[in-house]
Amino acid sequence: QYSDGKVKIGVLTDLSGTYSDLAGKGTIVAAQMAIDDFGGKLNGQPIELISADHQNKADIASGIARKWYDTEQVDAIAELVTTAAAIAVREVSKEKGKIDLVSGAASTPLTNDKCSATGFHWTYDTYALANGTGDAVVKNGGKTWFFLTADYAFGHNLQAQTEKVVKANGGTVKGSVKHPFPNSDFSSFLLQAQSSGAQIIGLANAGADTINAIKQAKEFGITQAGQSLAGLLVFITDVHSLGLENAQGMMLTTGFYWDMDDQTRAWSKRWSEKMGGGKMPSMVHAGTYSQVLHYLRAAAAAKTDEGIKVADEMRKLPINDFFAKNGKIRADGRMVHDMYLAQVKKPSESKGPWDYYKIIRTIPGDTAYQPLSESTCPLVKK
Amino acid sequence: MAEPEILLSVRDLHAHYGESHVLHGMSFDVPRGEVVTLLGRNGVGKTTTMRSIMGIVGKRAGSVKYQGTETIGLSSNRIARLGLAFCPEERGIFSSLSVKENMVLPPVIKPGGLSLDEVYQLFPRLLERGSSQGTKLSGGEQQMLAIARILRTGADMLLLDEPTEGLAPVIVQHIGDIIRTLREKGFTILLVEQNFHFAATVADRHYVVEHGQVIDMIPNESLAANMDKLKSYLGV
Amino acid sequence: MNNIQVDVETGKTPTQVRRTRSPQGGVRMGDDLIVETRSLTKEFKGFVAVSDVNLKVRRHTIHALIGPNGAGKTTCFNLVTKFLTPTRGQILFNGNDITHTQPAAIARQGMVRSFQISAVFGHLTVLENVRVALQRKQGKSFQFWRSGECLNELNARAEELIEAVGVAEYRDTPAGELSYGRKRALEIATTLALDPEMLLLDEPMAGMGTEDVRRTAELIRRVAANRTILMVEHNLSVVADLSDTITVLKLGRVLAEGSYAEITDNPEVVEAYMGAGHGGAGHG
Amino acid sequence: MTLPSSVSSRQKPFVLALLGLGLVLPLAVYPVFLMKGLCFGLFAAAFNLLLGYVGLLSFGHAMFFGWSAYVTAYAAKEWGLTPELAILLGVALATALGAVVGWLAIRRQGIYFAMITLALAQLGFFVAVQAPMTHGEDGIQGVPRGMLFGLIDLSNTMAMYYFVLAVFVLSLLFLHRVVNSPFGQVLKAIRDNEPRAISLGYEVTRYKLIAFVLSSAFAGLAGSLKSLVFQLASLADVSWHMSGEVVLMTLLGGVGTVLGPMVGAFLVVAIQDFFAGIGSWVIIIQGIIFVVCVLLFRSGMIGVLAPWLKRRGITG
Amino acid sequence: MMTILGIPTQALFGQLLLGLINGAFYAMLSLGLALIFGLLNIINFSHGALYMMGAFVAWLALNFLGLGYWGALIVAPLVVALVGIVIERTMLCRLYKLDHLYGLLLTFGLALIIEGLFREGYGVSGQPYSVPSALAGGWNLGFMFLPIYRGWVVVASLVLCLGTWYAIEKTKLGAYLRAGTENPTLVQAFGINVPLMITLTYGFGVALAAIAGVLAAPIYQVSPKMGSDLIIVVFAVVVIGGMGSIMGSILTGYMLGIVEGLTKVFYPEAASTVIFMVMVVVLLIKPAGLFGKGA
Ligand SMILES: Nc1ncnc2c1ncn2[C@@H]1O[C@H](COP(=O)(O)OP(=O)(O)OP(=O)(O)O)[C@@H](O)[C@H]1O
Ligand SMILES: Nc1ncnc2c1ncn2[C@@H]1O[C@H](COP(=O)(O)OP(=O)(O)OP(=O)(O)O)[C@@H](O)[C@H]1O
Ligand SMILES: CC(C)C[C@H](N)C(=O)O
Ligand SMILES: [Mg+2]
Ligand SMILES: [Mg+2]
Repeated sequence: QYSDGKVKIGVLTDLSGTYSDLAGKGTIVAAQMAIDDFGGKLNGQPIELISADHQNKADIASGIARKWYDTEQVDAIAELVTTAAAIAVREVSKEKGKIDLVSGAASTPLTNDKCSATGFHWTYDTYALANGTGDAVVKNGGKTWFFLTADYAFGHNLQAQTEKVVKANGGTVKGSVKHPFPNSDFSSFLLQAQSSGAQIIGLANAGADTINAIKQAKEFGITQAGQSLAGLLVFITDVHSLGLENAQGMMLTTGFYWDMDDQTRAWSKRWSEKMGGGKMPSMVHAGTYSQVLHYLRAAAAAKTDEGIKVADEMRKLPINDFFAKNGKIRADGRMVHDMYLAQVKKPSESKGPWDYYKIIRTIPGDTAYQPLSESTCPLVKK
Repeated sequence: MAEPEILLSVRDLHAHYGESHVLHGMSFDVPRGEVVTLLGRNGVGKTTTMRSIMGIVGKRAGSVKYQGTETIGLSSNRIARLGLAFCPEERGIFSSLSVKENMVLPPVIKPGGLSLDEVYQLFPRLLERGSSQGTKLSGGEQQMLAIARILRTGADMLLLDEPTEGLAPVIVQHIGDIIRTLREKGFTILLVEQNFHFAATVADRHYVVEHGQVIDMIPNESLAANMDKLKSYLGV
Repeated sequence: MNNIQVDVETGKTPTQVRRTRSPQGGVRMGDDLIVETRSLTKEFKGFVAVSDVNLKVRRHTIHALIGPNGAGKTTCFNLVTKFLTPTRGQILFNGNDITHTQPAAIARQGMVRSFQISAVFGHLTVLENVRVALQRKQGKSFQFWRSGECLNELNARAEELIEAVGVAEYRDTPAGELSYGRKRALEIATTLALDPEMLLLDEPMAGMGTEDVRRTAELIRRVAANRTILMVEHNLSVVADLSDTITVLKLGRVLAEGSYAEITDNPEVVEAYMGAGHGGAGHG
Repeated sequence: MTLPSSVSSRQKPFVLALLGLGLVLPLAVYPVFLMKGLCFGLFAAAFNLLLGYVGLLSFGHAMFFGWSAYVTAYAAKEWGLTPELAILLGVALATALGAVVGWLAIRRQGIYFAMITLALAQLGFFVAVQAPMTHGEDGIQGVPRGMLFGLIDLSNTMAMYYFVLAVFVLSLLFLHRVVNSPFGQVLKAIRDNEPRAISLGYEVTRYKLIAFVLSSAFAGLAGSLKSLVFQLASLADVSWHMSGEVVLMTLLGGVGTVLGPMVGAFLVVAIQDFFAGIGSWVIIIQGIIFVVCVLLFRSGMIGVLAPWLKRRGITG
Repeated sequence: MMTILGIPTQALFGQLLLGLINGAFYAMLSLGLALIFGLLNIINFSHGALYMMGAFVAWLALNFLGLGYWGALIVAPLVVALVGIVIERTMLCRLYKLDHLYGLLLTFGLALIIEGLFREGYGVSGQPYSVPSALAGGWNLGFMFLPIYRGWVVVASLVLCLGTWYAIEKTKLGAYLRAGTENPTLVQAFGINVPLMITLTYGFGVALAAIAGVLAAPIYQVSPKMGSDLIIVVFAVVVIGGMGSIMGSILTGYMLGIVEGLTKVFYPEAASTVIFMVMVVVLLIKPAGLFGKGA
């Protein structure tokens, strides 16, 4: 039974702010591709897409979500970069019994105390990042750490997760500094990191902040002097804007890389053509495609667009597409799939535009994500 | 004696402030080397006439010729460069400049003006207060400064709008002396005055203004004879 | 004003009172001082604008303050009304020391000033200008919850005042649109609305045409009936005509004091202020 | 800036028509949108009391709006207070903050006043970022609307709407009253010529302070309402962008008019709402609208409309 | 090792120096802003956007014209000044008689448009711009490693600021500018072409912003947001220095850079707020700012 004779998906993302490159318009394109690939119709009902800009603000996000549910007959909201916006939408979705599909936001509360029966977290999270990059770096010998942390929920969350991993692997944390968000001049913080003597400077921030920190570390000769940077959340768009010269050698954890196999290359090429401008998709773009496609499949199987029923169906169906191989959704809403530990190529290794990563290893989904046993989500029966 | 050269000739001058039509066809002449006054009650358009000559009124029409050059349509800086200098009724002292800076602000546009020393000789008080902020001067001192600063510029024609307002009698007399001195030096002066007793001591001729028009011209020598007429014009 | 008041003590109308003491400038008229300054001094960054001035203004007189430009007259005004803080010295009003009182409080004690540059409330109508002053005494000014209608009870008095200064026909015109002379008149009406004991007028005639000067002088004379006025004015005929006592300032100090006749006989004053051919009284 | 005479005092029928519109509009227009407009309209009206009638530009009004929103949200969510109590608490805080900020700022003028209010608001913002109770970026989410007076269930959108409308109308009437009260008359006088007002015996700082406190209290009321409508109080509410937005709304609508701020608020909210879907172009379009408004309608929308309304008032 | 409040003195020196470098940008930007406010009585909200435009012009020149850093240092200010002149001639010049709020609103709108267009065109992540080879590398000062480029920024900004200050305060031009602010009509009636002077001043003010943008390009990313992040801080600098005081805004720029730098050490979370704390304190004690006249 489909309400009002159609299925409607809303992509709510950052179209104008800091995250509009790594998410933004590209996620709308990705969602539209999913709808097209699904055939544009769901059991004879047309599938519609609408989108809006939440400017990374919780209040705007919640306002739009409410309006979509109330007046636009939207059945599911996808993407949701920025944790604050994602949580705001989750509150509304929960109240209205509708589905939210988080791709861009990173923080783990989305699948812990903020979890919901109709809410899903798709592409990556801070736990997986910490677990991937943190673990790899410590095992490569980076035992002592100093954190530059963006002073907001996501940064705190990412630092905390990474600290846990570092300590669990026998490393120590020599200190940390919380920098304002956003921030453009990192020289002072880098100097503090330098004088701490830590081997690794962990960047618990994202986007422009990470980019600037990395550039300036190079400028101040921090890396030459023997300390290494660990970007805990680095998107391919960040690497692109840093340039390989600045980014080479960096380890990072990602949920997707366009140049992994034929499927990923094929999809990415299609996406790139639709986007124009010779860009390649980030993991958030790919994740959005995957989540929308999975939602449609589940809605088709459930033969309804009623939130709870579709959500149940989504948990039942396995996910198998170019983005996630053997992905599955857990009780807490986490979509568990393989993550990849990658290293940024040297300029000499790169054969063309956007040829940026070497995949070092695959981190199997089961070990990449927070074990269900640690989840504080009330939906998880223990 | 030959007819004196007409330095400034105003013909059928109209001026507006927004919607309100203030000058309704002013016409008068200022011969070179004379001191000419505009007399009239409050609000008849004396100041507006001066502002129109300088080109700083919103809308003006008619003809104002200075040394034969038509100035309607010129911007005020161009008009000033022809050799006119204006001392406004509200004095226009700049608070962000010191007294000294106020003094030297108007650019010298031609040779022939007074030197700074000469100016200070006329107004010694301004030298004493030179470093003070312009608008911190007393009302009367500001008036002196406003007159003093345009004497340096070399303009041949000075437009003085109520230069004696708010001045002590002794200074008023002093200003009278200065105007006479300037006249001797060859300056041409257009003067607006409320105090026609004062005007009588300095001027060559008087134009009486009413309702934005010149309604009469009284040469100074026949002022005494025309006193009753003048008093009735001015409502005294 | 129509209701000329009768001096309680003498039973004479104020004009009569003034007559009786005017000829000698009333210097002997005793010690009923309304304002007194003691060694009043004001320095601006090392420049002494007012220096050691002892001013004594007697009740129910018109006291003029004259002097060359920059002598410190306006500064004295500002000090007495506390718009400036004196560097040294003391100010007494009705025997109370007001050296440390706030300007608004001084106004409430009955000493109100006008400004050298005309001061009206440009966006308020003529009637409202006067009502704002009346309202202060009415005591409702903090009542933000009351309707403005309650101010209408002041209209009658306000109309009386604007009638008295001759601007009644502009009752509902915004004050900003009045001509200069009428603004000054309105300012006086507003000041009178406070029914002050003491009025300070800074160059009330400045910039007025001859006809307005005469009208305003008349007005000042009328309102002086049962008040004290301290006035700065350069128009000597007005000063001669109106004032009981004149204080001449020069370079911040008192140069001379006395009646008009006494002042004009003082060669120092003539030299510093009136100038050689002081036909001053003839002006206007 | 000029003070166009108030439109509504002479035009009761017009105001009644507007009120009628307010009553039936939610049947046609999405009520949450209307509520947002009303909340911001109230915010702008409160701000306008200060800018339009005292001539003080506060660049920190988000502080009152935002902190009141936080307190209301916290009280409703964590302590389970009824909405009216939660709002009261928020407004009380805004009033107190207003008294403190006003006391510090009121002696400054022009740009300095604007900047000191901005600076104090930034300190308020800093506290909001750091304090645990505000939950940083996430804000206080999922605020229950609760039962008004224990009787009316505000989670019903229509109930909420009429509640907001009632508060809005009463507040606007009150603000209108303030402007036209004896107190308002003194404010106008102070604005025109402060030294003269002092010389008449008015303690101008006291009047300004009262106006400031009133303004912050109503800004707070608007914030409290907003936090209940959207069930969310967040950093956006206390940031300088919000302070800037209210300036925009007021200027766009028309400073010193009763209806202007409301019109401006609805305009801005509608632009944001209408163009939200087109991404970064929304910002460009917003920019173009500001530029056009400044160049074409300097006195604000109402300033342009007022003569037209007046004409209608005369003919009809 | 000596320490102050638990921080080694050596490290503290480093932080002071870094603060000074940031201050160099504040000084350049607030100087232009103060100049424009001083003369046009307009609070130029688009100053940040034009700073960003300066950086972008440099980047575009490099990528599309092959014009390097040094060329950009000349071309970018010219281009931006031209844009500024067009803005002034077509829009701002209609606002001078109005309250300066309208100027604020208009330039705010322009800032949104300019920023939005660059974001549409080039995304938000920012574009890389490398340090010119002549200025690459750094000096080891013992207590810190100082990139040569940052040293150059400080020197360049000092020269620009002092030069501008001299031109404005010590020459006749400055007196015209200040007088023109107060009473343009009268100054024009003295024979000075005030509209031209105003236009050129606006052009010069935004050209300063553009130079700052080019100087910033190799340090920060060239990104559309780089200006709006900075603008409020720069306002604060101008106000703390005292509106209209050229020297005030220059000195305050450097000083606040240092204060901010120290805050980053002792209480990093407050680094972006400390300027407002300073502003509150300064305005309460000195109502017209540190170097402001009057009051
Ligand atoms: N800026 C203005 N806007 C509108 N009307 C004005 C303006 N300035 C002057 N007026 C009007 O124009 C008329 C002429 O004014 P003007 O100043 O020329 O008179 P005036 O003869 O110089 O008077 P006064 O002796 O008082 O100086 C007056 O009625 C005045 O009200
Ligand atoms: N705020 C101030 N700062 C510095 N100097 C000042 C200040 N106010 C006044 N002065 C100086 O003090 C002196 C006295 O000024 P005041 O205004 O009292 O003169 P006045 O007697 O009223 O003159 P006038 O008749 O010209 O109005 C003047 O020389 C003036 O320059
Ligand atoms: C880095 C971003 C894509 C994620 C965002 N900062 C968050 O809060 O989750
Ligand atoms: Mg005049
Ligand atoms: Mg004086």
